[in-house]
Amino acid sequence: MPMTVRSLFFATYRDLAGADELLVELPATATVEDLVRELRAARSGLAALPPAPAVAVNLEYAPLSTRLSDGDEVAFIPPVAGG
Amino acid sequence: MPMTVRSLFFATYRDLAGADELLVELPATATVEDLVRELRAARSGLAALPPAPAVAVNLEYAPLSTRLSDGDEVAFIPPVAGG
Amino acid sequence: MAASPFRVTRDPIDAAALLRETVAPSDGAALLFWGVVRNEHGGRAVSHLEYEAYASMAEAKLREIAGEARERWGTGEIAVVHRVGRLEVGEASVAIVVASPHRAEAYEASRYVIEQLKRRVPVWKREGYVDGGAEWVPGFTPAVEEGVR
Amino acid sequence: MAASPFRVTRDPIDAAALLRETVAPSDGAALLFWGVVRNEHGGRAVSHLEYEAYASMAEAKLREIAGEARERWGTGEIAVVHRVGRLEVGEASVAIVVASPHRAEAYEASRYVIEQLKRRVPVWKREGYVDGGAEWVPGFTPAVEEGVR
Repeated sequence: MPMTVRSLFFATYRDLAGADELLVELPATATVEDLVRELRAARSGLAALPPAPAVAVNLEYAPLSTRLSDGDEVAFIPPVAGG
Repeated sequence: MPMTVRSLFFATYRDLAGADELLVELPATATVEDLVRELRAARSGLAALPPAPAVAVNLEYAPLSTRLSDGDEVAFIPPVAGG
Repeated sequence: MAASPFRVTRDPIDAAALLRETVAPSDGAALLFWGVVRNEHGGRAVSHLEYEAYASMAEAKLREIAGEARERWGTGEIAVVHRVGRLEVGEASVAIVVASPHRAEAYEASRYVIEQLKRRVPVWKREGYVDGGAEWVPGFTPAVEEGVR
Repeated sequence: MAASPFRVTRDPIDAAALLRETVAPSDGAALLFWGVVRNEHGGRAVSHLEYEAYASMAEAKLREIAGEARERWGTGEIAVVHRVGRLEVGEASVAIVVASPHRAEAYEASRYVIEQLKRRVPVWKREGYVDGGAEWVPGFTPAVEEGVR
Protein backbone atom coordinates (compact mmCIF):
# COMPACT_ATOMS: atom_id res chain seq x y z
CA MET A 1 0.00 0.00 0.00
CA PRO A 2 1.49 3.34 -0.96
CA MET A 3 1.86 6.11 1.60
CA THR A 4 1.87 9.89 1.49
CA VAL A 5 4.43 12.15 3.18
CA ARG A 6 4.44 15.93 3.55
CA SER A 7 7.66 17.47 2.28
CA LEU A 8 8.50 20.97 3.57
CA PHE A 9 10.93 23.36 1.92
CA PHE A 10 12.63 26.37 3.48
CA ALA A 11 14.80 29.27 2.34
CA THR A 12 16.94 28.33 -0.69
CA TYR A 13 15.24 24.93 -0.98
CA ARG A 14 11.86 26.60 -1.17
CA ASP A 15 13.22 28.71 -4.01
CA LEU A 16 14.20 25.46 -5.80
CA ALA A 17 10.88 23.72 -5.10
CA GLY A 18 8.80 26.73 -5.97
CA ALA A 19 6.58 25.72 -3.05
CA ASP A 20 6.55 25.57 0.76
CA GLU A 21 5.17 22.11 0.81
CA LEU A 22 4.56 19.12 -1.46
CA LEU A 23 2.60 15.94 -0.82
CA VAL A 24 4.50 12.96 -2.20
CA GLU A 25 3.21 9.43 -2.70
CA LEU A 26 5.77 6.68 -2.08
CA PRO A 27 5.89 2.89 -1.84
CA ALA A 28 5.30 1.58 1.69
CA THR A 29 8.96 0.69 2.28
CA ALA A 30 10.43 4.02 1.16
CA THR A 31 13.28 5.77 2.96
CA VAL A 32 14.28 9.42 3.06
CA GLU A 33 16.75 8.63 0.30
CA ASP A 34 13.94 7.37 -1.91
CA LEU A 35 12.00 10.56 -1.28
CA VAL A 36 14.99 12.70 -2.22
CA ARG A 37 15.45 10.71 -5.44
CA GLU A 38 11.76 11.02 -6.25
CA LEU A 39 11.74 14.78 -5.68
CA ARG A 40 14.92 15.44 -7.67
CA ALA A 41 13.37 13.60 -10.61
CA ALA A 42 9.84 14.96 -10.31
CA ARG A 43 10.39 18.72 -10.39
CA SER A 44 12.95 20.47 -12.53
CA GLY A 45 13.87 23.02 -9.84
CA LEU A 46 14.50 20.26 -7.34
CA ALA A 47 17.07 18.60 -9.60
CA ALA A 48 19.40 21.16 -7.96
CA LEU A 49 18.67 19.78 -4.48
CA PRO A 50 21.84 18.11 -3.11
CA PRO A 51 21.69 14.30 -3.35
CA ALA A 52 22.21 14.13 0.47
CA PRO A 53 20.50 17.19 1.97
CA ALA A 54 19.96 17.58 5.72
CA VAL A 55 16.47 16.34 6.46
CA ALA A 56 14.24 16.28 9.52
CA VAL A 57 11.52 13.69 9.94
CA ASN A 58 8.80 14.75 12.37
CA LEU A 59 10.98 17.58 13.82
CA GLU A 60 14.14 15.49 14.32
CA TYR A 61 17.20 15.34 12.09
CA ALA A 62 17.23 11.95 10.41
CA PRO A 63 19.70 10.08 8.19
CA LEU A 64 18.89 9.22 4.58
CA SER A 65 18.40 5.59 5.54
CA THR A 66 15.40 6.46 7.75
CA ARG A 67 12.27 4.48 6.84
CA LEU A 68 9.25 6.69 6.30
CA SER A 69 5.67 6.17 7.46
CA ASP A 70 2.39 7.42 6.12
CA GLY A 71 1.76 11.00 7.23
CA ASP A 72 5.37 11.80 8.13
CA GLU A 73 6.47 15.42 7.93
CA VAL A 74 9.79 15.53 6.10
CA ALA A 75 11.56 18.90 6.13
CA PHE A 76 14.45 19.76 3.83
CA ILE A 77 16.87 21.88 5.85
CA PRO A 78 19.35 24.07 4.00
CA PRO A 79 22.41 25.17 5.98
CA VAL A 80 21.05 27.03 9.02
CA ALA A 81 21.85 30.65 9.82
CA GLY A 82 20.00 31.64 12.97
CA GLY A 83 21.14 34.08 15.62
CA MET B 1 51.14 75.50 58.01
CA PRO B 2 48.66 72.78 58.99
CA MET B 3 46.17 71.40 56.48
CA THR B 4 42.72 69.89 56.69
CA VAL B 5 41.61 66.69 54.95
CA ARG B 6 38.15 65.17 54.68
CA SER B 7 38.06 61.57 55.83
CA LEU B 8 35.15 59.43 54.60
CA PHE B 9 33.99 56.19 56.19
CA PHE B 10 31.85 53.49 54.63
CA ALA B 11 30.11 50.31 55.77
CA THR B 12 31.95 48.64 58.68
CA TYR B 13 34.39 51.53 58.95
CA ARG B 14 31.52 53.97 59.34
CA ASP B 15 30.21 51.79 62.15
CA LEU B 16 33.66 52.13 63.81
CA ALA B 17 33.91 55.89 63.21
CA GLY B 18 30.35 56.58 64.26
CA ALA B 19 30.29 59.11 61.42
CA ASP B 20 30.24 59.31 57.60
CA GLU B 21 32.86 61.97 57.52
CA LEU B 22 35.46 63.65 59.77
CA LEU B 23 37.56 66.73 59.11
CA VAL B 24 41.10 66.14 60.33
CA GLU B 25 43.85 68.73 60.79
CA LEU B 26 47.36 67.49 60.01
CA PRO B 27 50.85 68.93 59.67
CA ALA B 28 51.71 70.08 56.16
CA THR B 29 53.97 67.11 55.38
CA ALA B 30 51.56 64.39 56.52
CA THR B 31 51.02 61.13 54.65
CA VAL B 32 48.06 58.73 54.60
CA GLU B 33 49.89 56.71 57.22
CA ASP B 34 50.00 59.76 59.53
CA LEU B 35 46.29 60.27 59.05
CA VAL B 36 45.55 56.63 59.91
CA ARG B 37 47.69 56.92 63.06
CA GLU B 38 45.95 60.14 64.04
CA LEU B 39 42.48 58.66 63.55
CA ARG B 40 43.21 55.43 65.42
CA ALA B 41 44.39 57.49 68.40
CA ALA B 42 41.73 60.18 68.26
CA ARG B 43 38.51 58.17 68.40
CA SER B 44 38.02 55.08 70.47
CA GLY B 45 35.94 53.29 67.82
CA LEU B 46 38.61 53.90 65.22
CA ALA B 47 41.23 52.14 67.33
CA ALA B 48 39.76 49.04 65.67
CA LEU B 49 40.60 50.36 62.17
CA PRO B 50 43.34 48.16 60.63
CA PRO B 51 46.78 49.82 60.78
CA ALA B 52 47.00 49.53 56.97
CA PRO B 53 43.46 49.91 55.59
CA ALA B 54 42.75 50.35 51.89
CA VAL B 55 42.47 54.07 51.27
CA ALA B 56 41.51 56.22 48.32
CA VAL B 57 42.77 59.77 47.95
CA ASN B 58 40.62 61.89 45.65
CA LEU B 59 38.85 58.82 44.19
CA GLU B 60 42.00 56.78 43.50
CA TYR B 61 43.45 53.96 45.58
CA ALA B 62 46.64 55.25 47.20
CA PRO B 63 49.41 53.64 49.26
CA LEU B 64 50.02 54.64 52.88
CA SER B 65 53.13 56.57 51.85
CA THR B 66 51.04 59.04 49.80
CA ARG B 67 51.64 62.69 50.76
CA LEU B 68 48.42 64.54 51.48
CA SER B 69 47.45 68.07 50.47
CA ASP B 70 45.03 70.53 51.99
CA GLY B 71 41.45 69.71 50.98
CA ASP B 72 42.14 66.11 49.97
CA GLU B 73 39.27 63.64 50.21
CA VAL B 74 40.56 60.51 51.89
CA ALA B 75 38.18 57.54 51.89
CA PHE B 76 38.62 54.47 54.05
CA ILE B 77 37.57 51.47 51.99
CA PRO B 78 36.61 48.26 53.80
CA PRO B 79 36.75 45.06 51.71
CA VAL B 80 34.41 45.68 48.77
CA ALA B 81 31.36 43.52 48.03
CA GLY B 82 29.60 44.92 45.00
CA GLY B 83 27.74 43.00 42.35
CA MET C 1 0.02 30.89 32.60
CA ALA C 2 3.50 31.60 31.23
CA ALA C 3 4.35 31.23 27.55
CA SER C 4 6.83 28.51 26.62
CA PRO C 5 10.38 29.67 27.30
CA PHE C 6 11.37 28.55 23.77
CA ARG C 7 9.64 30.45 21.06
CA VAL C 8 9.75 31.78 17.55
CA THR C 9 7.85 35.01 17.15
CA ARG C 10 7.16 37.86 14.75
CA ASP C 11 6.93 40.35 17.64
CA PRO C 12 9.77 42.51 18.99
CA ILE C 13 11.50 40.84 21.92
CA ASP C 14 10.87 42.30 25.38
CA ALA C 15 14.15 41.87 27.26
CA ALA C 16 12.80 42.96 30.65
CA ALA C 17 9.83 40.61 30.47
CA LEU C 18 12.05 37.71 29.46
CA LEU C 19 14.36 38.33 32.42
CA ARG C 20 11.37 38.55 34.76
CA GLU C 21 9.86 35.29 33.61
CA THR C 22 13.17 33.40 33.77
CA VAL C 23 14.86 34.50 37.02
CA ALA C 24 13.82 32.62 40.17
CA PRO C 25 14.41 33.63 43.82
CA SER C 26 17.28 31.13 44.08
CA ASP C 27 19.17 32.77 41.20
CA GLY C 28 21.96 35.24 41.83
CA ALA C 29 22.57 36.19 38.23
CA ALA C 30 21.17 36.05 34.75
CA LEU C 31 22.96 36.53 31.49
CA LEU C 32 21.09 37.87 28.48
CA PHE C 33 22.56 37.32 25.03
CA TRP C 34 21.01 39.87 22.72
CA GLY C 35 21.72 39.30 19.04
CA VAL C 36 21.08 42.38 16.91
CA VAL C 37 21.01 43.21 13.23
CA ARG C 38 24.29 44.87 12.19
CA ASN C 39 24.57 47.55 9.55
CA GLU C 40 27.35 45.74 7.72
CA HIS C 41 28.35 42.21 6.68
CA GLY C 42 31.38 41.17 4.70
CA GLY C 43 31.98 44.77 3.68
CA ARG C 44 28.45 45.39 2.35
CA ALA C 45 26.09 47.88 3.96
CA VAL C 46 23.05 46.01 5.26
CA SER C 47 19.66 47.71 5.48
CA HIS C 48 17.63 44.88 7.03
CA LEU C 49 17.34 41.12 7.47
CA GLU C 50 14.47 38.75 6.75
CA TYR C 51 14.41 35.79 9.12
CA GLU C 52 12.56 32.59 8.42
CA ALA C 53 12.21 29.53 10.66
CA TYR C 54 10.81 26.04 10.70
CA ALA C 55 9.10 27.17 13.88
CA SER C 56 7.87 23.91 15.41
CA MET C 57 11.25 22.24 14.99
CA ALA C 58 13.19 25.35 16.00
CA GLU C 59 11.29 25.51 19.28
CA ALA C 60 11.92 21.80 19.91
CA LYS C 61 15.65 22.22 19.18
CA LEU C 62 15.92 25.27 21.45
CA ARG C 63 14.35 23.26 24.26
CA GLU C 64 16.76 20.40 23.60
CA ILE C 65 19.83 22.67 23.59
CA ALA C 66 18.73 24.46 26.77
CA GLY C 67 18.21 21.08 28.46
CA GLU C 68 21.75 20.06 27.54
CA ALA C 69 23.14 23.31 28.94
CA ARG C 70 21.18 23.04 32.19
CA GLU C 71 22.30 19.47 32.68
CA ARG C 72 25.93 20.22 31.94
CA TRP C 73 26.30 23.40 34.02
CA GLY C 74 23.53 23.12 36.59
CA THR C 75 22.04 26.50 35.80
CA GLY C 76 18.53 27.68 36.59
CA GLU C 77 15.89 28.26 33.91
CA ILE C 78 16.85 29.12 30.35
CA ALA C 79 14.66 30.95 27.86
CA VAL C 80 15.29 31.57 24.16
CA VAL C 81 13.23 33.71 21.82
CA HIS C 82 14.02 33.96 18.11
CA ARG C 83 12.35 36.52 15.92
CA VAL C 84 11.26 35.99 12.33
CA GLY C 85 10.13 38.37 9.63
CA ARG C 86 11.72 41.63 8.61
CA LEU C 87 14.14 43.21 11.11
CA GLU C 88 15.79 46.58 10.78
CA VAL C 89 19.36 47.39 11.85
CA GLY C 90 19.59 47.50 15.66
CA GLU C 91 16.60 45.22 16.25
CA ALA C 92 17.12 42.04 18.25
CA SER C 93 16.87 38.79 16.31
CA VAL C 94 17.49 36.49 19.25
CA ALA C 95 17.49 36.70 23.04
CA ILE C 96 18.86 34.01 25.32
CA VAL C 97 18.42 34.31 29.08
CA VAL C 98 20.30 31.95 31.35
CA ALA C 99 19.42 32.35 35.02
CA SER C 100 21.76 30.75 37.52
CA PRO C 101 22.55 30.59 41.22
CA HIS C 102 26.16 31.47 40.29
CA ARG C 103 27.56 33.52 37.45
CA ALA C 104 30.40 31.38 36.06
CA GLU C 105 27.96 28.70 34.95
CA ALA C 106 25.69 31.28 33.34
CA TYR C 107 28.51 32.44 31.05
CA GLU C 108 29.39 28.91 29.98
CA ALA C 109 25.81 27.87 29.39
CA SER C 110 24.91 31.05 27.49
CA ARG C 111 27.85 30.60 25.17
CA TYR C 112 26.88 26.97 24.56
CA VAL C 113 23.29 27.87 23.70
CA ILE C 114 24.17 30.53 21.12
CA GLU C 115 26.85 28.37 19.48
CA GLN C 116 24.54 25.36 19.25
CA LEU C 117 21.64 27.52 18.08
CA LYS C 118 23.76 28.63 15.14
CA ARG C 119 24.65 25.01 14.31
CA ARG C 120 21.37 23.13 14.66
CA VAL C 121 18.28 25.33 14.92
CA PRO C 122 16.39 25.58 11.61
CA VAL C 123 16.41 29.33 11.05
CA TRP C 124 17.55 31.18 7.94
CA LYS C 125 18.17 34.77 7.05
CA ARG C 126 18.24 36.84 3.91
CA GLU C 127 20.23 40.04 3.96
CA GLY C 128 18.84 43.13 2.29
CA TYR C 129 21.52 45.58 1.16
CA VAL C 130 21.51 49.36 1.18
CA ASP C 131 22.52 49.35 -2.51
CA GLY C 132 19.62 47.02 -3.34
CA GLY C 133 19.42 43.28 -3.72
CA ALA C 134 19.16 40.57 -1.12
CA GLU C 135 20.93 37.29 -0.47
CA TRP C 136 20.49 34.23 1.72
CA VAL C 137 23.27 34.17 4.29
CA PRO C 138 25.44 31.02 4.08
CA GLY C 139 25.01 28.86 7.16
CA PHE C 140 26.02 25.68 8.95
CA THR C 141 25.07 22.26 7.65
CA PRO C 142 23.55 20.50 10.67
CA ALA C 143 25.27 17.25 11.63
CA VAL C 144 22.93 14.31 11.12
CA GLU C 145 23.96 11.14 12.86
CA GLU C 146 23.55 7.87 10.95
CA GLY C 147 21.45 5.33 12.80
CA VAL C 148 19.84 7.81 15.17
CA ARG C 149 16.29 6.82 14.45
CA MET D 1 21.62 64.11 26.16
CA ALA D 2 22.38 60.58 27.40
CA ALA D 3 23.16 59.84 31.04
CA SER D 4 26.68 58.62 31.81
CA PRO D 5 27.00 54.91 31.01
CA PHE D 6 28.56 54.36 34.47
CA ARG D 7 26.23 55.13 37.30
CA VAL D 8 25.20 54.39 40.84
CA THR D 9 21.49 54.82 41.40
CA ARG D 10 18.70 54.24 43.90
CA ASP D 11 16.22 53.54 41.07
CA PRO D 12 15.32 50.12 39.66
CA ILE D 13 17.44 49.27 36.63
CA ASP D 14 15.71 49.35 33.24
CA ALA D 15 17.34 46.56 31.21
CA ALA D 16 15.68 47.45 27.91
CA ALA D 17 16.65 51.13 28.15
CA LEU D 18 20.24 50.21 28.99
CA LEU D 19 20.45 47.93 25.94
CA ARG D 20 18.97 50.65 23.74
CA GLU D 21 21.41 53.30 24.89
CA THR D 22 24.45 51.02 24.54
CA VAL D 23 23.99 49.13 21.26
CA ALA D 24 25.17 50.92 18.09
CA PRO D 25 24.32 50.05 14.44
CA SER D 26 27.76 48.45 14.00
CA ASP D 27 27.13 45.97 16.85
CA GLY D 28 25.97 42.43 16.17
CA ALA D 29 25.46 41.41 19.77
CA ALA D 30 25.18 42.68 23.30
CA LEU D 31 25.58 40.75 26.50
CA LEU D 32 23.73 41.85 29.62
CA PHE D 33 24.96 40.63 32.99
CA TRP D 34 22.09 40.97 35.44
CA GLY D 35 23.04 40.47 39.08
CA VAL D 36 20.05 39.76 41.29
CA VAL D 37 19.40 39.37 44.99
CA ARG D 38 19.24 35.68 45.93
CA ASN D 39 16.99 34.27 48.63
CA GLU D 40 19.84 32.38 50.27
CA HIS D 41 23.49 32.86 51.20
CA GLY D 42 25.75 30.44 53.03
CA GLY D 43 22.74 28.43 54.11
CA ARG D 44 20.81 31.39 55.57
CA ALA D 45 17.52 32.60 54.15
CA VAL D 46 17.96 36.18 52.92
CA SER D 47 15.05 38.60 52.88
CA HIS D 48 16.76 41.64 51.34
CA LEU D 49 20.07 43.42 50.82
CA GLU D 50 21.11 46.97 51.59
CA TYR D 51 23.71 48.27 49.16
CA GLU D 52 25.93 51.22 49.85
CA ALA D 53 28.52 52.82 47.56
CA TYR D 54 31.15 55.50 47.49
CA ALA D 55 29.31 56.71 44.44
CA SER D 56 31.75 59.19 42.89
CA MET D 57 34.65 56.75 43.11
CA ALA D 58 32.53 53.76 42.10
CA GLU D 59 31.49 55.52 38.90
CA ALA D 60 35.12 56.45 38.17
CA LYS D 61 36.25 52.84 38.73
CA LEU D 62 33.48 51.45 36.54
CA ARG D 63 34.58 53.77 33.75
CA GLU D 64 38.20 52.68 34.23
CA ILE D 65 37.34 48.95 34.18
CA ALA D 66 35.15 49.34 31.09
CA GLY D 67 37.96 51.22 29.36
CA GLU D 68 40.35 48.36 30.08
CA ALA D 69 37.87 45.83 28.71
CA ARG D 70 37.21 47.81 25.53
CA GLU D 71 40.90 48.24 24.89
CA ARG D 72 41.68 44.58 25.51
CA TRP D 73 38.83 43.02 23.50
CA GLY D 74 37.90 45.76 21.06
CA THR D 75 34.22 45.75 21.97
CA GLY D 76 31.72 48.51 21.37
CA GLU D 77 30.24 50.62 24.16
CA ILE D 78 29.98 49.30 27.70
CA ALA D 79 27.52 50.52 30.32
CA VAL D 80 27.36 49.59 34.01
CA VAL D 81 24.66 50.55 36.48
CA HIS D 82 24.89 49.62 40.17
CA ARG D 83 21.97 50.06 42.48
CA VAL D 84 22.15 51.17 46.10
CA GLY D 85 19.62 51.18 48.91
CA ARG D 86 17.30 48.38 49.95
CA LEU D 87 16.73 45.63 47.39
CA GLU D 88 14.33 42.73 47.71
CA VAL D 89 14.96 39.18 46.52
CA GLY D 90 14.81 39.04 42.71
CA GLU D 91 15.67 42.71 42.18
CA ALA D 92 18.72 43.56 40.09
CA SER D 93 21.67 45.03 41.96
CA VAL D 94 23.91 45.45 38.95
CA ALA D 95 23.57 45.48 35.16
CA ILE D 96 26.49 45.37 32.76
CA VAL D 97 25.90 45.74 29.04
CA VAL D 98 28.73 45.02 26.62
CA ALA D 99 27.87 45.77 23.02
CA SER D 100 30.15 44.34 20.38
CA PRO D 101 30.48 43.77 16.64
CA HIS D 102 31.14 40.08 17.45
CA ARG D 103 29.93 37.89 20.28
CA ALA D 104 33.08 36.11 21.50
CA GLU D 105 34.61 39.41 22.64
CA ALA D 106 31.41 40.42 24.42
CA TYR D 107 31.57 37.30 26.61
CA GLU D 108 35.20 37.88 27.55
CA ALA D 109 34.74 41.56 28.26
CA SER D 110 31.55 41.06 30.29
CA ARG D 111 33.22 38.48 32.47
CA TYR D 112 36.18 40.81 33.02
CA VAL D 113 33.97 43.72 34.05
CA ILE D 114 31.98 41.76 36.65
CA GLU D 115 35.09 40.13 38.13
CA GLN D 116 36.94 43.45 38.38
CA LEU D 117 33.85 45.21 39.72
CA LYS D 118 33.79 42.74 42.59
CA ARG D 119 37.48 43.36 43.31
CA ARG D 120 37.88 47.13 43.03
CA VAL D 121 34.63 49.07 42.95
CA PRO D 122 33.77 50.62 46.35
CA VAL D 123 30.36 49.07 47.00
CA TRP D 124 29.24 47.20 50.10
CA LYS D 125 26.22 45.17 51.04
CA ARG D 126 24.50 44.19 54.23
CA GLU D 127 22.35 41.09 54.17
CA GLY D 128 19.03 41.09 55.99
CA TYR D 129 17.90 37.62 57.06
CA VAL D 130 14.45 36.12 57.15
CA ASP D 131 14.99 35.11 60.78
CA GLY D 132 15.98 38.68 61.68
CA GLY D 133 19.36 40.34 61.98
CA ALA D 134 21.62 41.73 59.31
CA GLU D 135 25.32 41.42 58.51
CA TRP D 136 27.84 43.11 56.26
CA VAL D 137 28.91 40.65 53.57
CA PRO D 138 32.67 39.93 53.63
CA GLY D 139 34.38 41.28 50.53
CA PHE D 140 37.62 41.67 48.60
CA THR D 141 40.42 43.87 49.86
CA PRO D 142 41.31 46.04 46.86
CA ALA D 143 44.93 45.80 45.75
CA VAL D 144 46.70 49.12 46.28
CA GLU D 145 49.96 49.51 44.40
CA GLU D 146 52.85 51.16 46.24
CA GLY D 147 54.25 54.14 44.40
CA VAL D 148 51.21 54.68 42.21
CA ARG D 149 50.79 58.33 43.04
